[in-house]
Amino acid sequence: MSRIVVLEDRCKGCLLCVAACPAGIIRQSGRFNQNGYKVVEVPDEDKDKCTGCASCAITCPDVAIRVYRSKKKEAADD
Amino acid sequence: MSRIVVLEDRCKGCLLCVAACPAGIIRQSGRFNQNGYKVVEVPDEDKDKCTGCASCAITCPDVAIRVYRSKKKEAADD
Amino acid sequence: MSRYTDVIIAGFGGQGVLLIGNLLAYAGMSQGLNVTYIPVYGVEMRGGTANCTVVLSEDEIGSPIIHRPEGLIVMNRPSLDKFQPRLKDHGVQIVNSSLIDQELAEKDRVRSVLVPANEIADRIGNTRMANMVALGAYVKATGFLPLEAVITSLEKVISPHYKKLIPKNAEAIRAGAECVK
Amino acid sequence: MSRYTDVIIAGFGGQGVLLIGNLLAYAGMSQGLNVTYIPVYGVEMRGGTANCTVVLSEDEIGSPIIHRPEGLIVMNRPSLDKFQPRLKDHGVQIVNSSLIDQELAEKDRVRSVLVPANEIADRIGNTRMANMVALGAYVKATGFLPLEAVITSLEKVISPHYKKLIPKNAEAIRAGAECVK
Amino acid sequence: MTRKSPEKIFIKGNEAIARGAIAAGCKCFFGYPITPQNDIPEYMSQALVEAGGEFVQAESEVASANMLLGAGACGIRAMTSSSSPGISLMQEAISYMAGSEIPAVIVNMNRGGPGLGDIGPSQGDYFQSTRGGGHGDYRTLVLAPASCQEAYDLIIKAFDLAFKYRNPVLILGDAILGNMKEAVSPWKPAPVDPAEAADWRLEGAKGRGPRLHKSLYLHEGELAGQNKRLQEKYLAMQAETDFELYRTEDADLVVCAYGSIARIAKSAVRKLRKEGLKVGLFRPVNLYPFPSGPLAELAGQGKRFLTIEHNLGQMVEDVRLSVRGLADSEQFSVYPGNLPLPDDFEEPIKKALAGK
Amino acid sequence: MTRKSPEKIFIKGNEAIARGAIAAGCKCFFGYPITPQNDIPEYMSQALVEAGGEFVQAESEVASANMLLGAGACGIRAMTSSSSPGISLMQEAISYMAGSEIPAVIVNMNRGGPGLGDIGPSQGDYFQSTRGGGHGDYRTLVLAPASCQEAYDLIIKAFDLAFKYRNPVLILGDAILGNMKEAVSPWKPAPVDPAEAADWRLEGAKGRGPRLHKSLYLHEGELAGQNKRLQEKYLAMQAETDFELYRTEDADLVVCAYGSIARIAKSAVRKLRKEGLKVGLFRPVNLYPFPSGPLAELAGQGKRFLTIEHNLGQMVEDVRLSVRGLADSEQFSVYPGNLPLPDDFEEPIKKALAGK
Amino acid sequence: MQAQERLVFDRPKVLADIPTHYCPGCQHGVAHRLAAELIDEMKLAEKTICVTSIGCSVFLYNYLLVDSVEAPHGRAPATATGVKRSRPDKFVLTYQGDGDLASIGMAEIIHCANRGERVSVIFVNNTVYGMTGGQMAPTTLIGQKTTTCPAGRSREHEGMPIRMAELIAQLGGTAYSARAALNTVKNIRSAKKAMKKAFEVQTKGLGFGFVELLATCPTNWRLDPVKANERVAGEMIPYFPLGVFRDQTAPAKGPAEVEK
Amino acid sequence: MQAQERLVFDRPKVLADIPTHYCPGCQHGVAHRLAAELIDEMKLAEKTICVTSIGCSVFLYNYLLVDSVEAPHGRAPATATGVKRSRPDKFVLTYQGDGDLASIGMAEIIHCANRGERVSVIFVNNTVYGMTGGQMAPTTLIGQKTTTCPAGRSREHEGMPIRMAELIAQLGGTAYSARAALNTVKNIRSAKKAMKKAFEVQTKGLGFGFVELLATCPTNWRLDPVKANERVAGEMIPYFPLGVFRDQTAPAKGPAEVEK
Ligand SMILES: Cc1ncc(C[n+]2csc(CCOP(=O)(O)OP(=O)(O)O)c2C)c(N)n1
Ligand SMILES: Cc1ncc(C[n+]2csc(CCOP(=O)(O)OP(=O)(O)O)c2C)c(N)n1
Ligand code: SF4
Ligand code: SF4
Ligand code: SF4
Ligand code: SF4
Ligand code: SF4
Ligand code: SF4
Ligand SMILES: [Mg+2]
Ligand SMILES: [Mg+2]
Repeated sequence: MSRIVVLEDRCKGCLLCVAACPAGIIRQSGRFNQNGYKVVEVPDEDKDKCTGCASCAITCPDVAIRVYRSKKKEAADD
Repeated sequence: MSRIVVLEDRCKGCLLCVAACPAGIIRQSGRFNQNGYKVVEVPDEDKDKCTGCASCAITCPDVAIRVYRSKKKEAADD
Repeated sequence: MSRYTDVIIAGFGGQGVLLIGNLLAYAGMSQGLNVTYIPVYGVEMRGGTANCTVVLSEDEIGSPIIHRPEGLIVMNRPSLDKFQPRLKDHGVQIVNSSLIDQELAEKDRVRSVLVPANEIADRIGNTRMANMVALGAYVKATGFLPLEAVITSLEKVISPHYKKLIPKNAEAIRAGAECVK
Repeated sequence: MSRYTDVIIAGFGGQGVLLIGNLLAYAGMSQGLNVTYIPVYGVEMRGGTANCTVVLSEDEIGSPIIHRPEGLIVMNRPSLDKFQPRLKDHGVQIVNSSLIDQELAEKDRVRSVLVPANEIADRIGNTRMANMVALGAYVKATGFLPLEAVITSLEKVISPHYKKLIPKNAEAIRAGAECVK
Repeated sequence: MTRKSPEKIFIKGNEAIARGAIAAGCKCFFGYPITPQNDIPEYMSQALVEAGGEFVQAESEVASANMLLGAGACGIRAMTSSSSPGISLMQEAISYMAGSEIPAVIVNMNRGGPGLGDIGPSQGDYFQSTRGGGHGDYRTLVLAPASCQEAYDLIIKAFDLAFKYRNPVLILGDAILGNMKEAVSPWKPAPVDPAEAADWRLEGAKGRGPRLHKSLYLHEGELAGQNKRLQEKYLAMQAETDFELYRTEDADLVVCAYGSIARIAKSAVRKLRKEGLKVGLFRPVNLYPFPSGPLAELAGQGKRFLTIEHNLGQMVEDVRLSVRGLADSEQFSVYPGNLPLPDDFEEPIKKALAGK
Repeated sequence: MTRKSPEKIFIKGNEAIARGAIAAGCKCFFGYPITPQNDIPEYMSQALVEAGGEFVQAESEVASANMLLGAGACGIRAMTSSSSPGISLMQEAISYMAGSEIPAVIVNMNRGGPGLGDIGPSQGDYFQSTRGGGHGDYRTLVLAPASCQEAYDLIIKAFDLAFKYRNPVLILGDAILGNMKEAVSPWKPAPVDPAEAADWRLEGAKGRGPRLHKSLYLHEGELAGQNKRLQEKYLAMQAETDFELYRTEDADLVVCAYGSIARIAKSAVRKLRKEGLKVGLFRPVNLYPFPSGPLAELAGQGKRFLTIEHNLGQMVEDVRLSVRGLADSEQFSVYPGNLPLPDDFEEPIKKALAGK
Repeated sequence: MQAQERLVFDRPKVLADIPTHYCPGCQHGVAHRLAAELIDEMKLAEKTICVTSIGCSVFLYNYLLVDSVEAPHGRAPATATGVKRSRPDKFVLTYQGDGDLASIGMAEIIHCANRGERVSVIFVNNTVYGMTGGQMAPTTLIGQKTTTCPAGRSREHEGMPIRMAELIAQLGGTAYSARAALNTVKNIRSAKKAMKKAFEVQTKGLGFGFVELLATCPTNWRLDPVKANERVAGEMIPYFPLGVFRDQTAPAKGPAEVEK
Repeated sequence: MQAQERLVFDRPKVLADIPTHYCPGCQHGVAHRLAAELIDEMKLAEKTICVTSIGCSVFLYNYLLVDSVEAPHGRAPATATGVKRSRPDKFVLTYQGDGDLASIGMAEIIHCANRGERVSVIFVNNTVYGMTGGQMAPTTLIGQKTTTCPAGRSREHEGMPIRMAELIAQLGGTAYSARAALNTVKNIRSAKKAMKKAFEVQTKGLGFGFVELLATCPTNWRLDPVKANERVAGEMIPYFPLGVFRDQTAPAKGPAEVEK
């Protein structure tokens, strides 16, 4: 299973990743970070829909997303 | 009969008119002007060969040539 | 002695601190005072905090920049941290207790007026008017200017386009003033 | 008193006045003198006249620019017109009588040496060496430097490429010197 | 000139300059963005165009200044504004304008330097402004407003002086003046005389010989002649010196400061006066020509001097030169990058008063 | 340093500068044509390239100066040369170099101004050179050779100073110096230490953290700190003042002049000495830092001063500031556009000697 | 499971692990990251000298962990020339905004390209002066309102937006010139490829490399970042076609051959 | 006979009847005369404001009897913008050399053209800095020796000569851009036609007009004037093709459609 990690202190809540995710699983959370930005998250219920495509991370101007891809998925990919 | 007048005090002896005259009738004279340039001339024997085409004058960077065209010639031209 | 006061107004970029600075300045002018207003911004204008300084004086004003002000309106925590230590002894500060832990406000050296500006503004129906609430409190607490001077100056800072919001803003100012005992 | 002289050398652009200025300077250096050489040109560098000033001195040289020189080499009429009035009383001028009407050269105030430089150069076989003829005359007339110093300096100013012309130039210098009685 | 209409408006120094320029009949603005003066072009891009003028955002400050030269040659009231690095880029063109006697108004909202520096206030460009940062001996008139009203008044004066002397005029402000709001009375000067510059402006050689504005002088003695004429003009400009005195009559020590710093110094002087110290303030409004005469007069009365500047010490040279033979001046610097505060000035004033 | 090899060559001041630069280890030349210094780039385009260096004809003087900034940031000995209008265009970049402490050598063969002026000699750029024509408080070292040999010597010194202080150094000459030929001993200084600038030059962050050269300082107090550091550096530079005295010991009047004009003044002084007049000459070799101390010393001995310049009066301010409290200086100007001649100086010297 | 996963996207090594000063959604961040990824991948970090310019991205030097020098506004190409000519063995990068490169710095970029300086230029076109608060840029689109063309840019008064990638492609020394955009994942991938080419023409000594990146400035466009991104597709790309306009390493391609 | 002849070629009225300072054979003289003829023919003398530039032609103002202002080196297009914006009713002409326009003045000419300033620019390309004594220009041909590229210009080190007429033609505000030559009678006639168009796009308010004129500098080329002229045909025209590169008054033509 693939997944993303949102580095919350880096997120500026721009929502570009939300628009970019082909799975449509990223959303704005209710949480503010220390800089006053509302950070994004993948809700638990959607976690398994992440394909590890990294579209979100590629789009993020603040390198606030780390993407982990499951080995299985990878093999399939290549 | 057409003819040119070389304004000798303006001529710088560059010889561009010599190269430009289709009739080949302009040549360097032996005369120096007050600025030390050898001026050009149309020798008497060639005077009647001038067509009044103004090629020399058009080429001259120093506006040192005046061209007169015979009326007859003009009529023929137009 | 001639009348003089100065105040620093500080908060987040979006909290409208520059607007109430302007409003206070106009109110001062309407009372025949000399006034200066100066905003401070960084190059890192991108978000962050904003603040401005207003000086009101019967005399010609020297410096428009004040390091140790007599008054303070702080709308958020970073502003409190930065400016509270610079407030003059016995100075007055309006602390937006909606966003600032009231424990942090000094009690003895200065007079701190705690105003839950966001809550009050919310109650009036527009949380963005927290700035007006705070200004109302400041004007009342200092008593330097009549509240009405501020209210009648609203038309100077609110563009004709938003004219219909003036009464609500006035209400917010009055509500702020009422907090101050 | 320590040895000093200065000279202005002037003529048409193509007459090689800068070259003999340089040559004279080298000759001076070879005699252990301090030397300055400065050319003067207009923006209207296009044709026109050229001149240079050479100062030769045992002492350190102050100004390299001389308004009233002790010596003059004038290769054409405009140069005579311009510089002759500036020549110091009792100064020496070499006048290229090939191109300048000898009547124009002052006779009493200064010493004018008339040298038909172009004719002499022509005779030697190269009219472009008129400059060398004039310089030879100047050196002889002033006696400030030995003629040989000038001749041995020729190699400094004539590029190796034209080395074979050195003897002819030397001949021209000598011929110029011989004109001076 | 009808001065001081009663209706006051509350505006930034930058806006005061823009409005004052339009009131003064400015017809063209050429400029390039730079903090802390962006309000000026931004205001002009709307209001000047509405007033029938031309606003051009130039490709650079080099271009701005050369556009100004073109408009000035046509006898049109035109201006540019910028801040320190941008003004440096204009030096060649300013030298050309001075050399070819073309009027122009140039506003410099001085920021911290050298190099990119910061965007805060500074007086680091005093030398550049008063000595001519460009090549050659030219001078520009330099006016240094200390309030928004004065910014408005002086830009109007700047246009008049520029045309009176056919010379560039500099307004030297800083980030404080540009960003501060104060009440300003936007009085309207008399409209520009349509015949202004009629005897020299370029407009096509109709019914007269061609006119030429240039700074190249190659014939013998020609450039020297032009320099002599220019020097005479600079001497004539001495008539324009303007300055403010504050409590100098009985002062032992006169603080010399200009622009925003003078205001802050005034606060300090006022405070120290309350403490009973005999201090006063001398504020040059013109930085060039510098009001040397009045300063020398104060020096003649036996006063001592302290120059306070927001730089490493520049105007102090003019103060010292003015009072030389009679007195000298101490010097106190606020480093550009630090904000000047009245409290900071008290110590040095007291020290200078005590005769160090 | 092995100085003064015996073999002398007879070259122009321009060529002396070019040769001296190569001897000093200059590796890059960036420049744009302008009279009267074209011999320098022309010589460099051949000789520097043959010596393995880089010659770039830049698109403008703005570009030249910014190329210089790039090369200097890499710790490479690099230079540009130009004349007055071109130097005006470099002011922004020079301010950046000073602010980011990047070494560079800049030659200005001063011509007549303002504007296009002429191509003859002038000293009209004294203020620009010594006060910083750019924005901010920076200073450049300024060296003013008076002979071809000194041109050669001082360009070598200029490179050393530029790297010693990490600061731009200006060579200020004029059309006389550039075009005049004299005998020059082309001595070779010791080769440049390969470790020069090793602790700060940019060369890729290998085995160390990244390095940065900048002049933007936005954090509170940061720019002030940088200005303070720079000021300390300028103070340290005072150690470099260099000057020449000629027959000042028993002089009543000291003529102050620099560069070519100093030579011409020297001729006049020498002549007047022969007439028995007690005059001497003070010639600053460094224009910044200006040798104030030695001048003040002369003033302390009761001497009087006359400053002779080929401009409308610029260095005279430094002379007056140097001797203030002790003496003053008269001033005599040759207008740029006129050629200075020793005869012209005699009258003013006599007048000043007579105490006018 | 942890053992079965691999970190496939993380911060490039040469990109400092600190927050940036950019506004939310500002794509300078994306451009920085792409540059950093390439520097890592091409192992250039230890030989890179970066020339920063004046604009919002002036602080690039705080983010990219390489040797850097700050050039005056518009002059980065000249400064880069000075760097490269004095250290031809180094990898020299400039990063410029549209005000910086296409307005005040026009002469410098054209001549740098024309001389064929072996440097790589990243040009971020956001149609506006970001740092100074949203004034008109040479790339501002017709009709676009800015603080200095409050009525919208007009062809009549301000002229047409300048297409830099095409202009640069015309110059003799240019080995590579392309335009890409940062608005979609696909375009970001193309942008990286283009940047790589622009880097390679330098490392291979072929000449000058240039990439124009269409980017957003949500703050000065007064749009939220997602809307701003939509504007790139809807308004910018139609005027500024994506594509490779010169490629000395390959036969020339027209616009539209790089995917839109 | 006298009665039967007519003066068909004489000095244009607006051209001062004084000798010029140009070297023998220098074609600045021809360019001046053509400009003067057009000013006469189009009756523009009384409304012309000429902006001269710094180069051998700086003294144009002594020859052309119109109001003039001298712009700093390279900045004539900016100065002309200032003139035209303040006096839109006037006819504004600039005259620039290749060092002036294509080197130091590159930013100004590009932006002036791009803004579509209603001014006409005569650009005299003689592949060299004439006034300062023959240094390399941006238009110096490959292999050409000058005093600052003594070994001959090389693509590697100095880059390719810049083709300005083509570059200017790309810009949005340009209404007319062409290149002509002054080496033959035929070409001089074409040059005049091109200049006329460049004047007309201004008088008609269409936009920016630009004509590049290939000209000789016998002095700095170290050729006699006739040989210099041959070089124009033999070396310059092959690299700098004659033609109209943009014409808003007519459908676009490629190079070679104006006779070589
Ligand atoms: C000589 C000079 N002029 C003007 C400025 C002010 N300035 C700073 S950044 C900038 C423009 C930035 O716009 P751009 O290059 O498009 O970069 P962005 O911020 O949009 O990324 C300007 C004009 C300056 N620093 N120096
Ligand atoms: C700022 C500045 N830099 C340099 C110069 C010196 N300069 C005068 S004319 C000229 C170049 C002339 O060449 P070009 O424009 O090709 O005209 P040409 O003489 O060939 O007709 C230069 C570099 C100057 N006057 N001003
Ligand atoms: S990796 Fe792909 S699927 Fe997963 S959250 Fe990011 S964009 Fe969505
Ligand atoms: S793109 Fe990055 S910064 Fe923007 S919301 Fe997503 S994680 Fe946050
Ligand atoms: S008019 Fe024609 S034919 Fe007559 S001389 Fe001139 S070129 Fe020759
Ligand atoms: S072209 Fe003119 S200047 Fe040249 S030789 Fe003929 S007449 Fe004389
Ligand atoms: S102003 Fe624009 S370019 Fe600058 S950081 Fe913000 S969004 Fe980015
Ligand atoms: S140098 Fe060249 S361009 Fe200048 S006048 Fe002579 S031939 Fe003409
Ligand atoms: Mg931008
Ligand atoms: Mg040319």
